[in-house]
Amino acid sequence: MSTPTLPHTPAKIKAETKNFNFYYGDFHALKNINIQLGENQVTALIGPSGCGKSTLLRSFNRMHDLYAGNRYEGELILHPDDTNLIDPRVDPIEVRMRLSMVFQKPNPFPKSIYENVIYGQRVRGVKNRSILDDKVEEALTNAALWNEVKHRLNDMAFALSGGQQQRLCIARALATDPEVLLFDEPTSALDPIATASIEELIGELKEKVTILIVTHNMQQAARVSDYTAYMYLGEMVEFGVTDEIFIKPKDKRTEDYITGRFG
Amino acid sequence: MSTPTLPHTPAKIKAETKNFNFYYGDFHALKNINIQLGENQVTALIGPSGCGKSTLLRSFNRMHDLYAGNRYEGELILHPDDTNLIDPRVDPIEVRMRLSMVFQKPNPFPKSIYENVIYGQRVRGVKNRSILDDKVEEALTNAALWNEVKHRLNDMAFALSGGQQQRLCIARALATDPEVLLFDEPTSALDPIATASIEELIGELKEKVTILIVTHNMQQAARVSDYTAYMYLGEMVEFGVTDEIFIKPKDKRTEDYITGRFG
Amino acid sequence: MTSSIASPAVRPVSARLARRLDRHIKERIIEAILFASAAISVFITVGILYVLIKESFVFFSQVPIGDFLTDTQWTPLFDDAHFGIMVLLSGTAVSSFVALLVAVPVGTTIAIYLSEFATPHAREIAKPILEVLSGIPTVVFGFFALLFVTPILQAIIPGLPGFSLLAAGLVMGIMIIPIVASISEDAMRAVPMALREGSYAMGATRLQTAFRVVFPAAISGVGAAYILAIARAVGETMILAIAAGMQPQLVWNPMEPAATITSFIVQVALGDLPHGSVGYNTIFAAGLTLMLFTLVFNMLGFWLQRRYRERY
Amino acid sequence: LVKVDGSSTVYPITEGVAEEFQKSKKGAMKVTVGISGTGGGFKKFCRGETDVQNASRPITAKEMEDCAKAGVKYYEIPVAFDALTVVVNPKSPIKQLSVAELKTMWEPAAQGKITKWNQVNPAFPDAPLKLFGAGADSGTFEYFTEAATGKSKSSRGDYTASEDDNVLVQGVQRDVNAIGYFGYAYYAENKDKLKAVAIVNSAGKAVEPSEAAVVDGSYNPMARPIFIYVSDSGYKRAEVKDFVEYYLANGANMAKEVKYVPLPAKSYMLSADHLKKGKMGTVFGGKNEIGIKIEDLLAREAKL
Amino acid sequence: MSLPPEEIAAIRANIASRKTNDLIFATIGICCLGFALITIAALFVDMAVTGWARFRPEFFTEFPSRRAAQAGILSAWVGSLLVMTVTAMVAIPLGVAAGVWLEEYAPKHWITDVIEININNLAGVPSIVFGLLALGLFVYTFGLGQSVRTAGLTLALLILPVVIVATREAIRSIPLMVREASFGLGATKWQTTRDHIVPYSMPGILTGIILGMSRAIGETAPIITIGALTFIAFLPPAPITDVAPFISFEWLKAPFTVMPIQIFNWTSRPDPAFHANAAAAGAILVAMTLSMNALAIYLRFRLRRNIKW
Ligand SMILES: Nc1ncnc2c1ncn2[C@@H]1O[C@H](COP(=O)(O)OP(=O)(O)OP(=O)(O)O)[C@@H](O)[C@H]1O
Ligand SMILES: Nc1ncnc2c1ncn2[C@@H]1O[C@H](COP(=O)(O)OP(=O)(O)OP(=O)(O)O)[C@@H](O)[C@H]1O
Ligand SMILES: [Mg+2]
Ligand SMILES: [Mg+2]
Repeated sequence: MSTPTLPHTPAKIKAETKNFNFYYGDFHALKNINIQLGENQVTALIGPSGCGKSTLLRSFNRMHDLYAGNRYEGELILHPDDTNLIDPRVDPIEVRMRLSMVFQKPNPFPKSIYENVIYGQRVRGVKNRSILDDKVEEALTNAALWNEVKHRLNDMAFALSGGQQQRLCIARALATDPEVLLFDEPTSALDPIATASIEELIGELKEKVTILIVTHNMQQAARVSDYTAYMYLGEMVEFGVTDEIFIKPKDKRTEDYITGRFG
Repeated sequence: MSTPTLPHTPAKIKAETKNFNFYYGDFHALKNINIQLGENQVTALIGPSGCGKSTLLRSFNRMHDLYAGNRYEGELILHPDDTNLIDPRVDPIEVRMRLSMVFQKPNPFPKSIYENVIYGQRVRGVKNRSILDDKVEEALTNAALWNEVKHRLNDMAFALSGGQQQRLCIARALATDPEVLLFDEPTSALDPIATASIEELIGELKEKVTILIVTHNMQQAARVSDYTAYMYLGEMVEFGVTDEIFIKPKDKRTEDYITGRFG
Repeated sequence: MTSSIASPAVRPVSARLARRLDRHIKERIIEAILFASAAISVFITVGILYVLIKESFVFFSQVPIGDFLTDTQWTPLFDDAHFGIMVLLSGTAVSSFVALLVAVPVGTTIAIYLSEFATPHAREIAKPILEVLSGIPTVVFGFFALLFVTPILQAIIPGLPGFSLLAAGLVMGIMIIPIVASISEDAMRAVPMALREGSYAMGATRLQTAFRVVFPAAISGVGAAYILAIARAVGETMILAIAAGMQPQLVWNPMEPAATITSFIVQVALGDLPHGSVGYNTIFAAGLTLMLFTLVFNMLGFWLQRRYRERY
Repeated sequence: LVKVDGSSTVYPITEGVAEEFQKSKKGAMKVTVGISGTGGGFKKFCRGETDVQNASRPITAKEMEDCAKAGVKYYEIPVAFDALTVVVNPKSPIKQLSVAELKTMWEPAAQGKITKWNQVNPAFPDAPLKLFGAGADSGTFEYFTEAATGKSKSSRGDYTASEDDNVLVQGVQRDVNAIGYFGYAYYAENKDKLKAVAIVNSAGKAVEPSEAAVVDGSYNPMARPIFIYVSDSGYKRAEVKDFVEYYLANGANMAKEVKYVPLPAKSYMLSADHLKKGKMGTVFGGKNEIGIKIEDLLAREAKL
Repeated sequence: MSLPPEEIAAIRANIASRKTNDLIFATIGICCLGFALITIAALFVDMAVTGWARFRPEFFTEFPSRRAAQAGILSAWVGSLLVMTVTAMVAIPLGVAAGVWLEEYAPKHWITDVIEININNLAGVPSIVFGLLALGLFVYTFGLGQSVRTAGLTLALLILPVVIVATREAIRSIPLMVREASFGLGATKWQTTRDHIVPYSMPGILTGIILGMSRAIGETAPIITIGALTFIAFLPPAPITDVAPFISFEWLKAPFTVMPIQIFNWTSRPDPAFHANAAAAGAILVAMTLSMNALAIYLRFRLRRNIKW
């Protein structure tokens, strides 16, 4: 809960969906979603298990394209280009280069720390060692990991602790200079201390990028986000400033969920 | 919260542990547990993930015997036999016939509904068709499933919905005429409506059997149980009448957990 | 299986809960039968080793092991007998090498294609068909090599003799493509989706994801596939017996005909050597050599496969 | 059940006889015919495992000893003549070879050394020499080595050896520089693919293999009689007796059919007579003889 | 923080070039796959064309003969059938029992490790070595002779690892939950195995058995090693007789021939007419293995669909 007085909807929008629908084959997983991600703000997605949080998040970088039978409908617009990201003419690879994702379980590649961070540059064909070195330092610094690993950049990433691995994955995402960072329950596999450090990091990162985060933990949503969306059974039940959602939710279902009456 | 005035400990004890310890190999998972299950009452086990709830529940029907390296210590007494269930002279098979278990995810056998319900009788060697037929009707009726499936007893159990499958598993457990029913998060895989029907069913079942239920959902514990035990890191932190535990927990850790301050 | 420890205060056990002896005994008998079935596999191995070692022992009491390992001629059944196993090993090595030269690149490419590029539907269809390829009787492959592939090769390579390690090795390679493809594909598919998603999320293409992330992550499984393929090539018999020429000479040139360990054994078996002659013992000595080689490869493959199983 | 095993050279005749025999008995009597090579077959025969032995050479002293040890007594019945044929690729310039040249090519000392045609005879082309021959367990191999190099089983080892003569046909057919040897029948079936080499006989004349040359004895030393051996204990069984009698009655036709040279009718009668009179044993005394003629053979058979 | 157009253009060019590589690789992949598939087709078509004239009903009902046109595969296919019967009767119970023991009963113990490593090893032992085992042990030590039972046993040992591995994989796919549910109702270990583990893993086990059998039916080398290259123009004694006890096991001791041996025999004849026979028999043998494989694939699809965990 950063600034005390936020407008009801974000002032400057970085990305938004308009009547967005998503289908896993025949299963209608997202129904008419409308959400706005404020630039340099943190937006949290909450809701009971299976409500479609991950599905929505993954739509933003076209992760669903990897699997057959998935279908998008409606608009998912990135600003300032004003491009509909799910337009078939848009290359998903380009989308993923601009909207980076951090997953629930840390998933470093079985490579060295250095190679992990630099992967996004490597696939772009960057070979210049000094550029890469700079990128690694920058990304690891921004991910608050530089000091811990700077002397062991050639160690395998698996040698790091869970929390460090997750920060490594964040560094990996940052090293591609994304405009939006997507987090899918980034701390659910971590212990409380690692969780705290990631939450703190998110607070710092929003200075540079726009963040969308899925979380199961309402306390976490309350702590890190500016705006919160509550989803239920594939619908967006309520979207608004985090403080308001948590203090005086408008919808009965949101209230039930937040007060723990169900779920 | 059924009866308004329950004694601090159950009046008539069906089963209890005395200084019960359990080890997964070297890992000391349960530490000096003392708990009493009141006859025809529902006892709930709550606590954060990994605290040992399932481990304790599964000790009651010697499920741990199935895996090598597990070790019980102390006493786990079933009344009125007054027998220590973990005594090596006790046959775990007899134990499991008297203390039946319902699992977290519905796990019917890939057989017909009829064969599922009757399996406990089959392993006892019961072959008489009319006895079996009666048992099926009785168990399914008690599990509130008879009306829904009576015309399709020969259908595969997988054809049922999740909630029906879970009730089928309850019927299957009931068909062995158990004295104690052990539930391990029986509704966590179900939707709210199915959950409500199972909770209602538990309320009815306790007329006939003693029930021990593990749940993650504190509201559920509050709704269905007479006594509640709060566990933390393998210890039993607090045990008492459900109302008291939820309204004025004695232990700080219990209070933190119940008020959602952690977990 | 029982792991409980009695409580200090010994409580009587009620009759309804006491251990039932009849049940216990019945279970034990069944367990013993099942165990015996599993243990039979060990007896098979012991039997194989016993037979091979026993006959080889007789063989080595007549042929110095030094000659066996260093002689460069293999004429065990002739008047002037030589027993240089190197001759047969060279044939085996060259033909296996040719086979792997075909099977490894083609098989790996197919594996990567099926695991990372093909639609699930195409994979479901292609994989079983491929597996059928490895199920075709090798005697059929042998004649395919001799009557179909060799003439084609001779048209391409003018000096190629009618029997050659090349033709046999090529067909053998085709035969083991499915082994390489199928096991490598399994290994690559065992790589968790999370790693792939991580790569795609960085903007990688399929090929980049396949080569930079999936293949390295699956490397030990892929290695196991290669090693199983080697073991299979080394042990293959009929194709070589039919198409490679059975000419025991020390060669390193695949364009020559040559005998391998396996083809020597069938050749002799075809003539049905009398029990108890040196010739008879020879095939067991050759068999023992073969067995030792495959044992080493199998162990290596097994170890690799286990390693990748443990990883995820 | 009549169990026959042994030489692949004799196999085609015996197989044909067995087939007709079983047909004539309407399946009441059964015959199996294996191909173990003459040497392999004799081992079994002398252990009493088989009733009839196909042999493309006479029984050896060692084998006689084995049989004696196991108490196996036997009748020796010549059934046909075979002409060992040396063949080359039809495109090859080679027309005739002397025994000495064959020896140069095939003797053990040649192994790894004689690798070109012109090493055998400077008149021959400067081309690699590709050898194809019988597997070491066959009577063909034993006979050929003895005929060519003077010592049974004495041969170089670096040639393509096969018990399966068809493999040899294939080999020679596909390679201009190849030379191989096998029974006449295989050549006869593949006349269009192979060229038979004339062999310079003891009289110094180059003779091509043919039925006539075999019968008149001019195709030497590469013509040889082939036999079946019948065990005495087997012969006491009705089905073996029937089979052998059938063999004697139809062997000549069958030999012709499968492109062997049948013996004169007199010879089959003589054998039948031996069987009737219980004349057992061999007329060769454990030695293989090279270049034996039909008349000589008959003369000896009569003496038994 | 939008990108300038020229930078976007650069990114697009970069993506395009990388995608070209994707396309090239996919093409190579399809070619490799096509190469393998075309080989099967070539092999099959080549044989079918060569042997075309021989596909007549009599081909199945005639014994082998020295006259190619009259020769048939009666004794060969009957022999294959009988040998396969022995193989199945030995390999299936042994293999399934061993697989069940390893998955359900085996304690964590060095003996278990030995057995497990050993089975993995056996799976890789060349078939010719099994032939040597059979020759040294069954034929000479046990005196079983060159009979149907020797061949059946040899092939059974050969495919035993296949059956065991298939059984284990099938059992492994059964969730722990099913076992716990069964034990939870008071079933004993054997009851759980008999009522659940074996029935639910049947599709996988069947698939493994069929694949193993399809391998065994084409095996040549071990059968040659035990010495079965023989002219056989009769059938083994029938298993059912008209005198009590009406069942006879004499056929187990009978000499035999099998399809691959018959093929091998025919191809080694001088007369090319026999090559047509060999091709025809080869095509039939391949068709047999193909249909067994197809059956296995069908079962895998079909039966597994019924049970979804
Ligand atoms: N690959 C898929 N195919 C079909 N349905 C899917 C697939 N993935 C998810 N679903 C379904 O879509 C719905 C939304 O799933 P999603 O993973 O987005 O939920 P979630 O809100 O992220 O839940 P959780 O909190 O458990 O992660 C669920 O009902 C789920 O069962
Ligand atoms: N088979 C096992 N071997 C070793 N340790 C185990 C095993 N099963 C559980 N544990 C450990 O024992 C502890 C208690 O586990 P248990 O499953 O009883 O927790 P729980 O309270 O039921 O948690 P949850 O709410 O997540 O189900 C945990 O630390 C767990 O890691
Ligand atoms: Mg999710
Ligand atoms: Mg639990």
